[in-house]
Amino acid sequence: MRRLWRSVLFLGRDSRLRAWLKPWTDSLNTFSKGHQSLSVVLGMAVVTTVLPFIILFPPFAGFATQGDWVQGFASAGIFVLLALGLNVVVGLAGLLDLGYAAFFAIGAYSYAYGASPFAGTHFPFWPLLLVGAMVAALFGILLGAPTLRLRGDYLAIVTLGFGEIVPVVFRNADTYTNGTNGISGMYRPALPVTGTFLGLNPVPYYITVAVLVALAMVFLYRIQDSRLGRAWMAVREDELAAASMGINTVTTKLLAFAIGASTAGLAGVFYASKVTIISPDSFGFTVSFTILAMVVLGGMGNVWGVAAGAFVVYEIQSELLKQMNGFVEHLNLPPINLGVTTIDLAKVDFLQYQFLLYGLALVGMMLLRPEGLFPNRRRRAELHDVDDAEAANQELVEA
Amino acid sequence: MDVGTLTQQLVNALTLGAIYALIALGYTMVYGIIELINFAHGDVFMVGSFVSLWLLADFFGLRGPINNPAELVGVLVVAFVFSMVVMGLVGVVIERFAYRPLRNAPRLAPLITAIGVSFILQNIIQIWRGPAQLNSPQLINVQAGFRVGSAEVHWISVFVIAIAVGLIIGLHLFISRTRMGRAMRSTALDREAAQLMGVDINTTIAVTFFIGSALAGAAGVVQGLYYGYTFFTIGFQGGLKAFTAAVLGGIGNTTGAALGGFTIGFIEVFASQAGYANWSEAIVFSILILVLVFRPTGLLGQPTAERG
Amino acid sequence: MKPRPLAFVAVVALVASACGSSSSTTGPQVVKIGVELPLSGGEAPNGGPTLNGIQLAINQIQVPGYTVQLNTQDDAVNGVNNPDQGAKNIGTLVSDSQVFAVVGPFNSAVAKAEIPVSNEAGLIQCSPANTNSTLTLGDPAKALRQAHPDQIAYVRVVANDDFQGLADAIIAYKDLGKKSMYIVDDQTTYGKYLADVVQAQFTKMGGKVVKRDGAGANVSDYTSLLTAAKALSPDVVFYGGVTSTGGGVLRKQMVANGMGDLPFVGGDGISDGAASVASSFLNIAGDQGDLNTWMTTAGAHDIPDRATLAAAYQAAFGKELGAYSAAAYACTQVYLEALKAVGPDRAKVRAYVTDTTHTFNTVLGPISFDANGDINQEIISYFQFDPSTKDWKFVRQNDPTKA
Amino acid sequence: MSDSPVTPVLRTVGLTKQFGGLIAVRDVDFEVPEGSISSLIGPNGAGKTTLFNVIAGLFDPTSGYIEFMGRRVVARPERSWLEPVLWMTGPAVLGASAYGAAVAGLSALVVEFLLFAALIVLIGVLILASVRPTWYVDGLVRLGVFKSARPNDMVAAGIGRTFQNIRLFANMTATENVLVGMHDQLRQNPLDAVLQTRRQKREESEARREAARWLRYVSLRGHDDDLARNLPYGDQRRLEIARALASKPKLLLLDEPTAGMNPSETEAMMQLFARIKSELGLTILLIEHDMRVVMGISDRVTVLDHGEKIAEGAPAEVRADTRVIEAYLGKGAI
Repeated sequence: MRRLWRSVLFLGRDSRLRAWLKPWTDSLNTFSKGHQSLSVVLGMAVVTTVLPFIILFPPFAGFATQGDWVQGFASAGIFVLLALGLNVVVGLAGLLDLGYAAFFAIGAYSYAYGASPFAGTHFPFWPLLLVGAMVAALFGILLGAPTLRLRGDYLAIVTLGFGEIVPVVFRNADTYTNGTNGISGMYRPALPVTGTFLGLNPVPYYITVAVLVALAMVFLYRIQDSRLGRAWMAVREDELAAASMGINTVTTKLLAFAIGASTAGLAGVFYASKVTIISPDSFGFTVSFTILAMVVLGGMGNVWGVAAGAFVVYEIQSELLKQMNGFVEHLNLPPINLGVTTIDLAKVDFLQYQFLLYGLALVGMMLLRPEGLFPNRRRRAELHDVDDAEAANQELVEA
Repeated sequence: MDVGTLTQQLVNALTLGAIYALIALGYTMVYGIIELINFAHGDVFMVGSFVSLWLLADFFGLRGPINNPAELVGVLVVAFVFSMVVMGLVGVVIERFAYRPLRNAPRLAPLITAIGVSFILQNIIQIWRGPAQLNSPQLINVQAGFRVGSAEVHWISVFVIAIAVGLIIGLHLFISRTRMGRAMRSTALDREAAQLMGVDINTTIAVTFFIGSALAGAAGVVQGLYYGYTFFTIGFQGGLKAFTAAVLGGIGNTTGAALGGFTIGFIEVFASQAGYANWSEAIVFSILILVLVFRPTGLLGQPTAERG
Repeated sequence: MKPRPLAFVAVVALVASACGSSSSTTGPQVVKIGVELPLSGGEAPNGGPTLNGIQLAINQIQVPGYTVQLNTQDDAVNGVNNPDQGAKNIGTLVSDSQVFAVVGPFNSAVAKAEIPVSNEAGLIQCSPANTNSTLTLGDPAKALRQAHPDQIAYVRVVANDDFQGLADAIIAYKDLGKKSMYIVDDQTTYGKYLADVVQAQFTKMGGKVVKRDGAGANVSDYTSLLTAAKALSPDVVFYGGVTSTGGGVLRKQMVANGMGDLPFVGGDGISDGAASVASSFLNIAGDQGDLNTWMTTAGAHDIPDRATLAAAYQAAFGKELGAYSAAAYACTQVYLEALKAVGPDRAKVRAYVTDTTHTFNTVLGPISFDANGDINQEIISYFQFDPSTKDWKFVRQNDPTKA
Repeated sequence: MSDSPVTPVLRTVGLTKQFGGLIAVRDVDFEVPEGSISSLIGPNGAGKTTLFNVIAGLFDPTSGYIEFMGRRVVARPERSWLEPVLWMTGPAVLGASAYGAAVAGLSALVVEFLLFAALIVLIGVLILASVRPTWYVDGLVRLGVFKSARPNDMVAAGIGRTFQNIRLFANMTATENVLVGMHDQLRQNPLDAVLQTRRQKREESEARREAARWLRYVSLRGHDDDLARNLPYGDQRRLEIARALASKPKLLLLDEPTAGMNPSETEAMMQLFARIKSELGLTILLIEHDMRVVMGISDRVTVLDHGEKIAEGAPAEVRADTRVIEAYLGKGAI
């Protein structure tokens, strides 16, 4: 059964497809090993170019038009950024953060203060990206400094608390945040060539977010292979031994927090500039959870995996489940006769079952593939026992 | 604030705290034994309130207070037993299918299934009873009570506090006095060692889930009796607060969970009294963060010795 | 077992054929009205009846030469209305070339994300439910129309909260003659704004607000708030919010805490049917809580032919008319009239609808829109609970600024 | 001991460690002379590993202190509540004066300035508290907040260690394990990593070369890219030593380095220790049960029993000590 699912997900090591692709993947691997940043940029470029065309074909074309898809991809990019940032905290440093949306909110409000009629300011978008990231990082440090000494689960609840506090503050500090109304009419980004971005044309946003994601990925890959990245891994593996090897665990974790938060800040700024309205209700617990689910489903610790996980979950949530009704009607399936009752799928309102399907997807995914869709090799080794670990080792040697 | 209002608020705080404590116990028990933050627990409480709603309103056809004491006691006993057993079984089923297969997976995997289960439970209830608040029969007349000075204490409050305290004491006795309780404690301390000593781990964990979920079921009945309504989203916020209570008290510690529940009840009530109801979550969580920063194991938690 | 690639291919083929077969054009031209409402999760009771109103209108009214269909988009993500999703949905509707006008959104926060997009595209939106004043008035509204400041593309058929709040204050101060008020809002954009207006107007009239609390959807225990408020002895309570965030529960707990005798006033958020309707405000508040309650709705109750509309609605959907079904019906009527007059050209429809000189015949009566997109008949309807029918009883309707 | 021929690298003074009611280490004074191989022996439960952990900064001593290279080591909070209180006082004073200024009717500029200052001080102190530069720690020691060091401070001071039950980073490769050991030696910062500065690239490649050198030094060949968990037991021990050596310690703490090894492996290990001493000039302190190792390579032996030091001296002296024999074989043995 397990084997079957692995093949279905066509990512298992035993699939024939994989064997067939091996020569190509091998040479790709060698290339990416030597030119990591370049290969990330190239990879993102390929993905960014190909995505808008893939969706011209069925079954994707059945859901929505190309414009809608690209619009959705631009929003999905926000979540990819968020997942990449959370991956640093959860996947690399092994800290459970349940209030990650707070930093997203902080980034978004930073943009609102920098470029909205409410604040009466209009700074350009690009430097504000940096400002938002820095403000979020600062709050990450402020939260982390006193709390990172706590044991894992206590840290989780502290972050959860922080995630609840931030929207409450934004909601109630009316004078500064316009309260529940939120801040609207944010100015859109502008570039010398294209002029101000338009709400109707998702392409500039899409490209911008792709560039941001590519940058974030390059940076994260580089950090992962540095002193700090190794320290994160060591702290995750064995905090005590890590400390005994000279790693200041608190500073190391704090940096994970700060870098994770700054990525969320970046995403927040972009989000605010795209949606042009932010309100405290957009940054609740559900958002934190969704991002966490994206990271875990994608495969903690693996940059590409997490990005893919975020993308897939976002598309399921906001495209597939939403368009399910129309899609099933299109299929023209005959009613299913169960004897006692007949189920006509075309008449079922799938919107009603959205949560149920999402929940089942989460549970099923975890039961069948707890290491995520695209697991980090090390992480998979932790999960499966010796034989798999040896295989993983083998892969490492080959790579 | 006059003495009457103060007394009244104390009673309110105790009542609210009692409900939080009941839910918090389930969190803390499950965490104590398998170190899983069972995010679906809040929704078990929510489903419990719907199960008791079904029993009382649809099955018994009750609408309002019952005035005959004997009948009232009879119905209440049936309601509590039914809801607790049903929810206990639901808890066991959830454990069996969503958590047990992942017992050796990384810690985050069962957390995600917990979130998934939470979504599933909410959606099932939403499909079953619709996405709106529903009236729940208040069997005990909520206006009946007695006066303490200038304060009005309602019998329902006394009842809720008594139920919670009774169940907490019962649970405490169960854990400290019975064989199963000992098995639970030893499993919590060291699962492998317990297994070697002949403890059946699967049964022990299942029993833990049964008891924790049954307590949430009891809290669900209380929700209906005390507030007179239920809603498919109450599990989420109630669960969050209860979880906070469990951590505040020292997670894994049942007495601590009760203490944490009452503490949060007090904080919320007095935040409301002071006119900061809209800030109450921020206040609760700020206090939580401060407590954890200065006393990292919670109020009653034992510091865990690190093994070098 | 082995994976079955054939099944996958079959599905793909099926989809492909399904897509191919749907594009045949003969007979009347197919045009679409976009619908942008929250339809799933906890939002379903809001969006559902509104969508039904639109459906009913296009079923009943034929425009010669055109087949009018709907392109329906849901802006709820994880069961809660979501501005980002709303903006995306408007993008989707804009890119559907058959869509010539949009009915929606339902929530003001979503509207704030959508107005800039529809304004940019010149695609007209008509909201049957947005009452937040800042959507059409003042600097905040200007900020939403940055693309074409002089070409509004958003109108609404309900009066804004400034009018409704004034009407609620009038009920408390003038009708009931109460002087000290306790206000609870539900921490939503709608509830808080309405409560703010009531607080300001009540104070202006000479009343006193003794306490003001905010308690969101997550609050299920109002006991402590009520205990604190009781000590200040208010003589009227106003609730700014909707039933699902706690209106009925608040009233119910007022009864339990001995405050059931106080009159209770609310906005259109608690206008959701008779006591017999499950989950309505009156149902949750309970028999003793129903008494002494007053409520207002934005828009005229005495519409020319309410009974016929309600009957048709009942026949089509088996339910009572929703709070915004008639308004959604009216929005659709406006569009169908524009379609008949100028055809399905977006720019022409937009210009036709926003032309302040045009008057539209709708179920709400003859209406027109002012330069900001607000409806000309800013009528508020006043209701009071009627113990004999266990339902809201219509008292009167007027423009509260002129009353 | 005052009559040590060489200056001590490490000296504990009245060191006591208590866990609840159990006193694991009681009032131990001992010294490790520079350039020596010293052993710590004693029956099971004598408190050897506890003493190690206190020296390595894992536990605070209940009383007493440690001197390393003639300097008392401190960095861990003694009155942990005091540090946050200190964080808060500055901002609180500023905040209160801002409030006072507002009440006194001073200009809004003054009030805002004070509030802003309070915020900046708070942020500054929090950052200091998490980064903890030496001067901040020194200040805290003066105020009585801090006591002993954290493990990473001890590594920075020059103490490397291995663990009794191997604690490698199991899912990292051998090279990566050693690179983690070099953590304190590397000077790159995250910005270097992000921008891939020339410094970063040079340092990384040098570090990798050095890591390979350390692996070969402990005779681990051809396993550089193997995951630590997949190495054979003896190699894991060696890898742990390589990892400890990579931090360039002056004193190396080895906790039962030959446990579970056969005689020939043990022999190889002993040779390694001798090389470390002679070639690298390190001082070694080891816990050992195998008396052949202890007697074969130690310059000095300290015996613990029930947390107390019962004998100390050259191997031969200790072997003859009656209390030691008693401790090992029981009272009746004499």
